[in-house]
Amino acid sequence: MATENYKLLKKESLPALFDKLTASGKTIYAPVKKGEKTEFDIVTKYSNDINDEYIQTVQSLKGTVFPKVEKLFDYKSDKVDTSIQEPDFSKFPQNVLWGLHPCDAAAFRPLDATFKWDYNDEYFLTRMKLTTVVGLSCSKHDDYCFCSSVDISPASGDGSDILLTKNKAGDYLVEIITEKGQEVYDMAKDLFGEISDDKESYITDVPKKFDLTELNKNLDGSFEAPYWLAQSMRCIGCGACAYVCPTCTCFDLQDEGAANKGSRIKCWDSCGFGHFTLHTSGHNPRETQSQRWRQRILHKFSYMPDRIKVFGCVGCGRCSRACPVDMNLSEHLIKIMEEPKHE
Amino acid sequence: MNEFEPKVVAFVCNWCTYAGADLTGTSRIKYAPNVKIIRFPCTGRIDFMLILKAFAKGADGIIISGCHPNDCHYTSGNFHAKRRWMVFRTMLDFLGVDVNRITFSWVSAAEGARWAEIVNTTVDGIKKLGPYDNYRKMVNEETEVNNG
Amino acid sequence: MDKLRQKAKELLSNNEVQIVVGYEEGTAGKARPAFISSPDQADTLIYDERCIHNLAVYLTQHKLPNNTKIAIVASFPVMKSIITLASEKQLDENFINVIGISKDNNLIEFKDFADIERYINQQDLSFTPEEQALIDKIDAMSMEERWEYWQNEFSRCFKCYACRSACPMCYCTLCITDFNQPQWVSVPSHKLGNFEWHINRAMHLAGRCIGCDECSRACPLDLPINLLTKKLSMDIQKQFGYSAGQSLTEPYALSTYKPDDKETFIR
Amino acid sequence: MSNTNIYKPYLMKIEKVTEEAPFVKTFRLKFTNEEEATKFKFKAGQFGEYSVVGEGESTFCIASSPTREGYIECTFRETGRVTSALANKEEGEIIGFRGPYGNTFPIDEWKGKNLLFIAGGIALPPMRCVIWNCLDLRENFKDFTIVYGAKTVNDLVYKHELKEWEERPDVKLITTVDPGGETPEWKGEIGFVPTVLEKAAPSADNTIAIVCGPPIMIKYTFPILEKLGFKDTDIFTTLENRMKCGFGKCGRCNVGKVYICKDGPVFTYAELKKLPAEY
Repeated sequence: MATENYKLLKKESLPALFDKLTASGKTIYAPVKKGEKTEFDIVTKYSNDINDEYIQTVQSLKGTVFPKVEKLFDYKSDKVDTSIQEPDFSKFPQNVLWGLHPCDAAAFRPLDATFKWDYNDEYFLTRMKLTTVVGLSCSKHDDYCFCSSVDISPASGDGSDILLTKNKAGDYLVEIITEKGQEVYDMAKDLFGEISDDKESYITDVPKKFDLTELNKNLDGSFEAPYWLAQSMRCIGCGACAYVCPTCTCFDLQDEGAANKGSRIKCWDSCGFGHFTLHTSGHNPRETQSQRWRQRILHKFSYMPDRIKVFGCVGCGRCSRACPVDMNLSEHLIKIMEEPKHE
Repeated sequence: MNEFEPKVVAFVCNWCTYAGADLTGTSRIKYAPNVKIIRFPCTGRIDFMLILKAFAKGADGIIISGCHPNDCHYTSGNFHAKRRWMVFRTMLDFLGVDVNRITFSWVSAAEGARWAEIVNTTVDGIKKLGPYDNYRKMVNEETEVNNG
Repeated sequence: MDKLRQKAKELLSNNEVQIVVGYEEGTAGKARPAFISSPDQADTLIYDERCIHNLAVYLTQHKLPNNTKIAIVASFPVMKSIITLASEKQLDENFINVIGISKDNNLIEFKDFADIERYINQQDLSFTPEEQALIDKIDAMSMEERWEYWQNEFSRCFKCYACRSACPMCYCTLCITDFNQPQWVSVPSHKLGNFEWHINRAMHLAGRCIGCDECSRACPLDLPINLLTKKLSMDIQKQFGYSAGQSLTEPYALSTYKPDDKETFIR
Repeated sequence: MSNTNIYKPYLMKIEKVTEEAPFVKTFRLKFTNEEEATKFKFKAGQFGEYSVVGEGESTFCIASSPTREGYIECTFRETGRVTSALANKEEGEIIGFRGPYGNTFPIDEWKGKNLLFIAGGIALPPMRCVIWNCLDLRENFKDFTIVYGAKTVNDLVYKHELKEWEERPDVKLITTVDPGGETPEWKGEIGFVPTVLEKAAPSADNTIAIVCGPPIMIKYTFPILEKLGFKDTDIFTTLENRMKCGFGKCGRCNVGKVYICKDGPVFTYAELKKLPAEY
């Protein structure tokens, strides 16, 4: 716990900063109070509804780089000719994601790794390139949070371009992490000051529930383990966990429109749905919910680290909060750790 | 400015209304050309999704018509349909869909003039209501979201 | 609670049933569905006001092994669900032991499904003033306002289908949304796709919905979609005098008709 | 832009449609864009995503040999939404194609060996690519045996090519139909593929076996090959799973850690044995 030097962004300066961002053509997403909950929404101005003390939103900001419905291209077609019109990538929005927690900022790594795995998904990468992430360290957490267990700290700047930490006075200690962050700073230099403070003293302590490396080892050879069935008994097979997850990338490709005119669309899908892997022949490789639950866990904690060198979980706890039947991910992972290792 | 010419889709049963519409033609009664007729075996076959699909594909108004009660070729198809429309109309109204854009009617094979009258009044009604912009806006929404 | 555990233990040790579907303590102070298969686990069963899930959903999920006798902890909505499912020939009475729980948390013994039917019909089955108020609020809006209201709500939906999965009446093995020849419901979760989906859900549950509100409770985005089916339930009760979950034998409202059904809009 | 957008299909003109069997058609496809045509390269075993705009995409192998340049061919059975739409397309119309994706058969490593092809039903098309590829390089290989079976005589695909192979002195072709599927004129074998294979008992010595067929056929064929003395590293097959993207992102086709679209579709039996039972 040491005192260090930070840039200072005073609470009073926020309206001016938001105005500058908006004026420079940025779309700002910020956590906004909605009744008892806080959700990310587009804002053009700073307002008191913007909540910097929320624990977690229901939905992540995954949709800003991997929209729930994304048009890939338009087509026109007649008997002898077909043409394809791609979107204008240069017109994709320049987003500033304001005040998301370090877990969410870290979630862009697995997304990036998946969409870059040997084949570059230009849609995702362009959106990512145009996105500036302003993270906010966590002052609070709840029982569902387990970022520290997946090696992410509630004060981590990994994935953020700028990291904010709220101090006792309600002002922000600012760390400029990347060039993109520097650009925002340069744009509004006069709004920032200097301060010496102890950042760690404002950060909540998220208890570590399990060891990630150990878990990963434990999952090796767990394919036939009996716990998949036991754990998935109450799972009702909806896609809530996947859709609120900031790192889930499964998608579907759909054509919409008529034979002569329409578009091809990429939209979210979930490995939890029964028909996700169904063949036309009627054969289904992942026929039961336990197989699909296993796929979900193994994909995030075994396949992804193995294949693209990044874990598919950031410990935000959204899946567990959203689950209608309390399929608590960290609880299940702890149970897996307690099981004898399967060979 | 050209007058707005609504697109109206008519879902009709084979035995009564379609035959009735035929009679309108053979009787040389003129009626609004805005209507596109789709023939079904029975009103009982008309799934509510077909109405939504018609709106989604650009219809401004819809006519659903079949045999008068007790005249159904299959005895009870129109009675079942009637219940379904009673419930579906409640649903649409609750969701804020303009139910005035949907005309339900019974037109028998002998009522050629009545068919013309139903089509004409429906088309006139839709002309007053204007194009169904609300539905159009909903259908076209995804393009706005993604490139905005 | 002790009586419930005792009952579960009894059923399991006598091998009258092989699995008891009930509730257990979940995480972060929530209760959750539990599957108890041995008498010594029965002490983890709980029942209190947090036990809100409609457990009847597990009766049609084909997860429980075949030819297994199941006991199910049944709150009032679960009983109504069981009656509806039974009237639709989805349940085999011989394999289901219903441990009823009354509104004041006492165990109720049921001999058979007909016994449940009798019990249900002794209770107050009218819609609560709160339910009526929610519907009235929307009914009071203008058409444009209603359209805006639902468009806003539907635009938030991301089609996780938690509403479908949590509903005991949604037991089709191939849901209309999974059907692509023809593609009845637009797959992506844009406004049109969501609109089509929610209308389909409501229409397919019209007259079958027993009003447990599990759909909107399961919804991670808190969409008030229970109001759609509730509105239809009220309408069907008013127009046809039929309510779901109250009769084992009466055909469901949209599978039948009366020649004198009164409507006001057919020309 | 066209080179960077992985979701954008090539536009292909249907040059020729061949009716192979009931509900089975072969399309010969040509690039509409010359530049794309010259750049396009693929190898035996790879697959692609074929699409009809307005309906969607469907995954199948490229059925023509990379040695036959200037076009690709695909053979498909009309089963779902996209294949039905494809089947309605006529010569001269345009369809979409993305690819090639996946790994390939290591044909270069098979030099100097005997080749044994075993296929069932609609699984001949993915193998046809390899067969023609190897036949076009015939001098590189020794004995060349093809065992092919289908439910009925009518269901045999590539009938004209079967005839061609039958007549070639340097190819041994065994065709069979399931019992009850024969016609009075049928001169081939009658019986299931594994049974016919066992009876034919091809030598495992210096031989590579390439197997492709419905799961049930594969299941019974592998043990027979092993009994005949084939090493599991010398038995090749090609797997399929439901896919949307074809490049390891959509999350459907993985079998454990292995992605059929990127690590497959071609696997040896030795590799298959290591995969969890999820395909």
